[in-house]
Amino acid sequence: MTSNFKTWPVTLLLAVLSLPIVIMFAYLIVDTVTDTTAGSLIPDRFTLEHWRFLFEPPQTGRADIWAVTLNTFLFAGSTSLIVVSVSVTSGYALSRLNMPFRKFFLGGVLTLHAFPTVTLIIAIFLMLQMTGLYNTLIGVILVKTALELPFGIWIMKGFYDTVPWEIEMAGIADGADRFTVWRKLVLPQVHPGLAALGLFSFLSAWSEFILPQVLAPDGASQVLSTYMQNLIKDDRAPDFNLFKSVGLFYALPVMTIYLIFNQKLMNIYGGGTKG
Amino acid sequence: MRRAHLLGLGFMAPALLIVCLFFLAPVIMTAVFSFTNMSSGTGISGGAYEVTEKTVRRLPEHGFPEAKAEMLAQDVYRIDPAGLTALGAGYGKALADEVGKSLSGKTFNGRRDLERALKKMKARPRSIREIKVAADLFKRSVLNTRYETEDAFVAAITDLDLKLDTSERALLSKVAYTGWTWTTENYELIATLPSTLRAAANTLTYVGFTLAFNVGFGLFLALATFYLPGAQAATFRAIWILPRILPPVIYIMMWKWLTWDTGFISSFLSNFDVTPRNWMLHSDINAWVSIVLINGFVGASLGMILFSSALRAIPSSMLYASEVDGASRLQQIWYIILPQLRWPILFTTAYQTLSLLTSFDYIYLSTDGGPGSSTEVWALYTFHTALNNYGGALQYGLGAALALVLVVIGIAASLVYLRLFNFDKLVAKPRIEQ
Amino acid sequence: GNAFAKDLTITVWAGGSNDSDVYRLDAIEMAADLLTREWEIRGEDLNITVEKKRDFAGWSEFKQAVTLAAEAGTAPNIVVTSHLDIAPWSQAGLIVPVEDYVDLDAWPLNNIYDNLMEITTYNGVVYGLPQDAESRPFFFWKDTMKKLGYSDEEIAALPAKVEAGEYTLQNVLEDAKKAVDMELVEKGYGFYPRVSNGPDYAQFYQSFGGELMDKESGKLILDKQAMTDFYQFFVDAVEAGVTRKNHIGTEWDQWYSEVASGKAAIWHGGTWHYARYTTKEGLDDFFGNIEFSLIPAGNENGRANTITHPLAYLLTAQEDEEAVEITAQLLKIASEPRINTLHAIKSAHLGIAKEQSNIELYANDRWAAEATKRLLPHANAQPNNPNYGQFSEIMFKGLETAWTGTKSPAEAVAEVEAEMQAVLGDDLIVR
Amino acid sequence: MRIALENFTKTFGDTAVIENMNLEIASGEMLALLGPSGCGKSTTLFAVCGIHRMDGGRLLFGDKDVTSVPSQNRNVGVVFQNYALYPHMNIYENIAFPLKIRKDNKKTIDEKVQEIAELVHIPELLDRKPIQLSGGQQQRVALARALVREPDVLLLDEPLANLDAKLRLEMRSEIRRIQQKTGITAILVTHDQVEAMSMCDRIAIMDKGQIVQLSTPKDMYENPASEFVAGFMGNPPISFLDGTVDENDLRLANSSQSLPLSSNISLPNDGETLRLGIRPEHFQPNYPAKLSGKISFIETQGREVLYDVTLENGDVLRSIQSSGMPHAIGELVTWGIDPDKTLAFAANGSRL
Amino acid sequence: MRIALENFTKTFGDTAVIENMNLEIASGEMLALLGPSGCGKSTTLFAVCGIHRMDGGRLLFGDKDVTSVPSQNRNVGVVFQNYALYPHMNIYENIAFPLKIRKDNKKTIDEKVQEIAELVHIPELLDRKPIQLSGGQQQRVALARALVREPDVLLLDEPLANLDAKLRLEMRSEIRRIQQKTGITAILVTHDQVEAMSMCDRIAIMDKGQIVQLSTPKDMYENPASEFVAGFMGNPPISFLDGTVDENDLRLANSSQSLPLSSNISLPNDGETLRLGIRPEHFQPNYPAKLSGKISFIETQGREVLYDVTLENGDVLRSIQSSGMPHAIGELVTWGIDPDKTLAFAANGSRL
Ligand SMILES: Nc1ncnc2c1ncn2[C@@H]1O[C@H](COP(=O)(O)OP(=O)(O)OP(=O)(O)O)[C@@H](O)[C@H]1O
Ligand SMILES: Nc1ncnc2c1ncn2[C@@H]1O[C@H](COP(=O)(O)OP(=O)(O)OP(=O)(O)O)[C@@H](O)[C@H]1O
Ligand SMILES: [Mg+2]
Ligand SMILES: [Mg+2]
Repeated sequence: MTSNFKTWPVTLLLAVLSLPIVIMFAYLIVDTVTDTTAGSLIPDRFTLEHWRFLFEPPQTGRADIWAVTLNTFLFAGSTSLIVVSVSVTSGYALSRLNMPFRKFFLGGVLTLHAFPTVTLIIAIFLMLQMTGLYNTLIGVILVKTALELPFGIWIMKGFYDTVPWEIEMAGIADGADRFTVWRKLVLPQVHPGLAALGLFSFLSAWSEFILPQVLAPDGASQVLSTYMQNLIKDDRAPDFNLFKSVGLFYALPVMTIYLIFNQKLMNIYGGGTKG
Repeated sequence: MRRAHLLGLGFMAPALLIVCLFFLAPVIMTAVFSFTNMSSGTGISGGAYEVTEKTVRRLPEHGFPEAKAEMLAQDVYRIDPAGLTALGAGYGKALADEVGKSLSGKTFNGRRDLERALKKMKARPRSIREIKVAADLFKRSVLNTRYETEDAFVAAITDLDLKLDTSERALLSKVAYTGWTWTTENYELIATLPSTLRAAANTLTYVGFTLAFNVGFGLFLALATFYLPGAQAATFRAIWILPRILPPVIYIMMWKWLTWDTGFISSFLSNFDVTPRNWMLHSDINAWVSIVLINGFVGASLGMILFSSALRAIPSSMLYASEVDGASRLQQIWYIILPQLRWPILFTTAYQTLSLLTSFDYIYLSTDGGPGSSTEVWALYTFHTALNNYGGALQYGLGAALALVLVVIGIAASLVYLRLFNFDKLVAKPRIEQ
Repeated sequence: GNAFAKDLTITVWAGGSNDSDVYRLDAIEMAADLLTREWEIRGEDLNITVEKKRDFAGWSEFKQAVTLAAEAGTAPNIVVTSHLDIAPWSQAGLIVPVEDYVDLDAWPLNNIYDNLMEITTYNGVVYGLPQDAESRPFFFWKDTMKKLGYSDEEIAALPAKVEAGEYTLQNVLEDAKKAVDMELVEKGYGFYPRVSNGPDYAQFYQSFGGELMDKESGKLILDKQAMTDFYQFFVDAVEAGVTRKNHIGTEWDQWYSEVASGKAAIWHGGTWHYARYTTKEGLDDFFGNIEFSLIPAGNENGRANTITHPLAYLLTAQEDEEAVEITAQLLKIASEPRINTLHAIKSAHLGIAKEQSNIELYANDRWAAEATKRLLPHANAQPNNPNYGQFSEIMFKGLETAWTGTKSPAEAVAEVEAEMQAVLGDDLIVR
Repeated sequence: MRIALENFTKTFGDTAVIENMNLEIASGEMLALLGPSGCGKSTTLFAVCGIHRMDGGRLLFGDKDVTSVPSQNRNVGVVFQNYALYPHMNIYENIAFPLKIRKDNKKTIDEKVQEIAELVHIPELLDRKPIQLSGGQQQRVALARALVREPDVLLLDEPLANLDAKLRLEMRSEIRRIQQKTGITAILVTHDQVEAMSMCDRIAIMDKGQIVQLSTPKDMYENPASEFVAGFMGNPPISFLDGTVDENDLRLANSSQSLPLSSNISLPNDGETLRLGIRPEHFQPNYPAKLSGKISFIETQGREVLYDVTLENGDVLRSIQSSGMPHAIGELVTWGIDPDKTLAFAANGSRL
Repeated sequence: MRIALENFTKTFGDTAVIENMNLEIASGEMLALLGPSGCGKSTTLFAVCGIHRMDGGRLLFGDKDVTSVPSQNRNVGVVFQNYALYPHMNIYENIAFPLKIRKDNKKTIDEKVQEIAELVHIPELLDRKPIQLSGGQQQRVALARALVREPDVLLLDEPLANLDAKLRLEMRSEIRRIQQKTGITAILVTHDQVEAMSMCDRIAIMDKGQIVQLSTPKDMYENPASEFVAGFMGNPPISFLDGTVDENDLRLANSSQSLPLSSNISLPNDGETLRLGIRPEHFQPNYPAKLSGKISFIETQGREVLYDVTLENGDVLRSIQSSGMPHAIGELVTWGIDPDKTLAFAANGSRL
């Protein structure tokens, strides 16, 4: 930035405004390893007992946290994988290929992008039931994928749009067909897009709550969001320190991913597309 | 069709398949459901025909002869030859003979009496279940029996010899049907229910305030971090990205921890003699402030990212130019930056309007529409109606109609925004003509 | 090498259950064990795996899950849920009558209280077996009452006075206000009701003379006068400063600790709260500190009452008839007094069968004994009507709008009437 | 390989960008397509390499009609303005790509790549990624890639536009050298006349989708067919004087001065307007037909100096002279023109 | 307004981009900052206008120390390479912006904008948006905006880099005209030597953050202080011949030929290496000191032709001659050099 403006007033203002989040977050971490007496804000004892849930279910009848975590990884990972692999071809077709209904498809993607998704859940439930996927992780993965797809396709199209046409033209002049051009020349250019989209869908699926709750209530396909919500909603044994520990456990992958990949994540809107 | 067309369609195929399965089909189904009275009582997959006490009570109201209704209400078990033959076939001649001998011609009202009688038989089946099935062979009424098809039901009531005429028979079938039926009532309900009206008003409040906060605060964050040196900017961005990337369940839990009676604010303020209260649910104003902040922080995260990347796209020489032209920071923002962010702002506004209109996760997890229904927005109302209420009275039909209203608004709005964003420019013709 | 071998997996889902409610599920497991042994003796090999699930976020999520699973054909074999679900679920064919599979005349089912059996009966058919009983009494913090001028004897006589209609909700208001005015409790803590929707609130409707269902026609009743009075009572309580305006939505956790520590003068809750008071909240001397009674009458139209809202074991419709039959056997065994007593005492619920009073564990439990005696005889249940869920929902929303001051009681009732008319149609009688 | 475009027509949507264009390029020739922005140069090029379909007409390579042969099978090499190197491949892979696509064996590929890399002077860069190369080096790689599979035709779309002045100069000779060495038929698209003149055998000047003149650089410079061409060619540009014909003289507009006209143009009738084009090198102190004016601007360009001389009627004549002659701004000078070297144009712009 | 940079130092992070630079520009003078990419030209400019803080040294406008005065108060006008017009404002608003910011009243603004618009010849464009303007027109607007508030100093950062050849030519004289008319002190940053020479009173050549020579264009061309400067100035560029001193001659490396050296340079000892710079215009058929070689490349540039002559040792000499002389590639020629016009450099690149 230029030397013409002072920055400390901005820093100060931002710091003050960020206080709630910082406090919430700081206590999220602190409370997992301490006990705090009610009404006081100063932790008075260091303890690891809030992390016991890692070894034994906090209450009988609750699933094993590791199984749930594995589910969550499966859910988020597969969703991300499918979203990326489907978007990567569709985005290219929409951005670059002559085909019938191209305009219509693109308009469709944009429209879906703005769709009241969860409100269709009853019908979605029926679709799953017809395909026998209700109450399975696969079902939720597919639905989540479908909901993420418009966004994914839109983002990927944006990334493809920024690849210079000349590269493709050069490829064609060099004798490659469109498929080869896509695979060998264009695809490597949109890696940042793939990474960003993959991470984004992963995070989004990792956080998803309503879909698993409604579409896979069975314990076998429980994920961390529903696990945690059930824990919190269980109104007769609330234990904020426990919630926070589970919460932190649940949030750790997200934060790790952010810390490691934040540059890649920021790319998500670097595709030259308005959204 | 040229080869590139095939390639294009091939590339689109997986997406088309998924979209058809989980978007298109559900929309169509939702549209269909919205014209039914489907609920957890009627089931989704279809109904059966069953005459129950309730049916019988209802029948006269529909003009069914009271006497015949009365007869339907009789749960008659008659030991007649037909029944005995069936019993013999199913449970052996010995039992049939024994029953025929001791009970022939007798009539029981209700199965339990007959069961008791059967239990006295020497040749009775071993399991209680079989006794019950055996008893049912003598059932000479349709009360409390489910018939999966109308034909079976009609056959059964015909057997009863009630001398029903066709219209009575049709009426009986209609009243006895337990499944859903076609109706436009849902839309009438939507138009007349006070609670839908309130949900609509709440939605307006919610979208309006949250949107203003999202865009305004997002813009502020983007601008503020834009003017900061790299490390500071990265720190604040990392902080403000948290609301967006933290799973909602955790994020809301943190808010609850902050706002509950025993939470941070209350504890903190109690040092200043402020009585603890639930800052999230104390009054509808509190609830609205919480909702707007909770969703607003999330939206502002997104806004911050979008606006930041848009800011980066402004050539720095333009900012330099304005500075040497004498502009102060506010003048620079007002005259140079904001006008150039017009599109991103418009886009964010449009996009978030739609997202807010249809999202309810955060409200569901935080206030769940309360206190009262003061923060129950349309989408949440839909969810509650269709899938989530204390009594378990899930009204799929009404819920579908409510959802469809949102679908229609969503499509209309996105069409508007396709226009706004100069759709034709987005679909520039491919430059390779193969 | 047996002639007859069967492997069965029985799934049991229980809604709204906590740690102390584990016997809702474990009872089935114990029953399975017994049944397996019975079969073994008969020379038949039965292998039952019981899958238990109770970690639902709440009742709403539980019911949603059951309903959708049933539609998908993957319903659990047994659900432990409110008896109120019998009406809609039986109509939808989601559950099957338990009476089709078990002998109601035989032990242990013939020992279950008749009024409980009635509650699990719909359209004259016994659909489920009561799993537990409870009721929702009024609680008084003795210490506060004493400071208000009640003697120990007067306090002890209070339940009887309530029952006789001599101590009404108006008295409650007066005492609560006094407690607040005398600063015995904080403002808003004079009368400290349940914080979320629940059958409790139907009790107040009844206290003011409201009836939930017309016995004759089986239709639901909106008694406008009773409803208005009922709403008015809470509005008065808020205005008098004895109840907080924003009380609804208070965290349960906080609520428990407050009532168990005497922060509130008078409140109402569930009989099962006893378990929480005496364990987690550490209220060692329950009887020394708390008096309990029926919900007092509201005015001369009404009566002192309490509602019991038993959970029931329901059998879901399954492809495999034989599995249903075996499942029914499990329910039957799980209803044996000894097994049920485990649940009753552990979770502070009331028993379902007469013989339970002869079981030492139960008989020695003062709470179970007294509560059963004082409350159960007067307890009625909410009606089994497919639309009752909506009725209750609308009624509570109306209460909330009045309570929070969004509308006056009369306006709220008008809105309730409009909503009920629209939603319930001819299943409603307006008085 | 001879290239011929016959009645080539190209429309985008409703607008015809090029209509019935004819162009023939001899085998081994390097032709410049020169013209202002948007005149259709790239469009023509894209039609030749098959990226655009032709809406009318035929394209012949040699005697073979390739109008509907897909790009992939036309065997043309193309160098794009921004090089269009494949950023994820190193230079070797970039150059080898066309060979790999047609499944040459590894050894052949290796040999050819080495050979071509030497031709364009980049053998030491083969391991790098394009981003690590300077503009001129990238340019060479693009050229190498276009040439490696020995295409019948080489197409260059403003290959030098992104280079800086000095590099542009270098690459000009480099490209020409390679084209001459390989003897490949080439089309160079440019809007820089110096480039066109210095690199090509012939120049086709395009305007609005039409070829307005096709000639050798020297001829084009000396004999422009129209005012447009004359104005387009030459640096510093030609100056124009307007006037009316008065017998064999041109009477300058709003001026008392007049100039003799060359005898070898077919003069229009007396009194008709005429425009005379005078190149800066033909307005010199010692030339015969004198004109007086005031020096209004001086530009030192190293070895030469450019003077703007404003005549009394306000017209400006440019003169370029070797540096060293002392003139100052504001000085009144009387310099001369060689009437035989002037170019005369009719009112409609066509050459007389 | 005089501008003086004293001991100016600028570092980015750890790397010092400019160290202890001194530069003084006289009032009303137009100075070119010329140098290769990345040498620190823009950095210097940004320090003068206050966008970058100076890490050391002082900046004086007249006698006033403005080192720590913010941009807003320095009263400098800047024209950026990509013009930096405000795309959302029309031309009028763009030009009026600096006045609006300092809250001039509407009438004054109006008058001034009209006046400056006329000065830069764009009065008819005021209603348009920047995007509707050609490059040259945008250039003028940027100039107008920089000038409208009558700045003390005008800074131009490669103002012509984005224009095409013809337009660049035009704008050169235009900018110079306006600068001369307003008498404003100006700094022009460029890496194009023709631009620097043709527009400015003096040129400062920069290399790696240092000013290596500061002089008038003519002097710079004729008397470069170093090989770097000599190579940088001149189009077509100077050619170099390496050799060793042998009495008063230069014996060319790997060659039997030798060249007489000019008498007015201080010769190093015999046997020392020396590099001779010969500009293309000084290698001509009729010059005395003859050298033979083969024409290896010919470039027609309109009125002139450029020849590359490869000597027997492989060195290449460039010669530029008026067109019309018939030479062909491969021809063996013996052309001459004027020893007094050659430039001699020591091994370290400094002028002898
Ligand atoms: N895909 C297209 N759709 C519509 N019009 C086009 C398309 N491509 C080019 N044009 C138009 O055709 C005309 C010729 O374009 P072309 O790219 O051939 O110009 P050019 O001579 O190469 O110009 P430049 O020197 O700017 O590259 C222009 O007016 C351009 O706007
Ligand atoms: N903000 C910055 N951070 C770090 N280094 C910088 C920064 N700005 C410029 N530099 C470095 O300073 C040196 C001088 O840069 P400057 O922009 O002044 O060069 P220039 O002479 O204007 O070059 P060009 O002709 O390419 O514009 C370069 O090496 C550049 O990499
Ligand atoms: Mg072009
Ligand atoms: Mg620069």
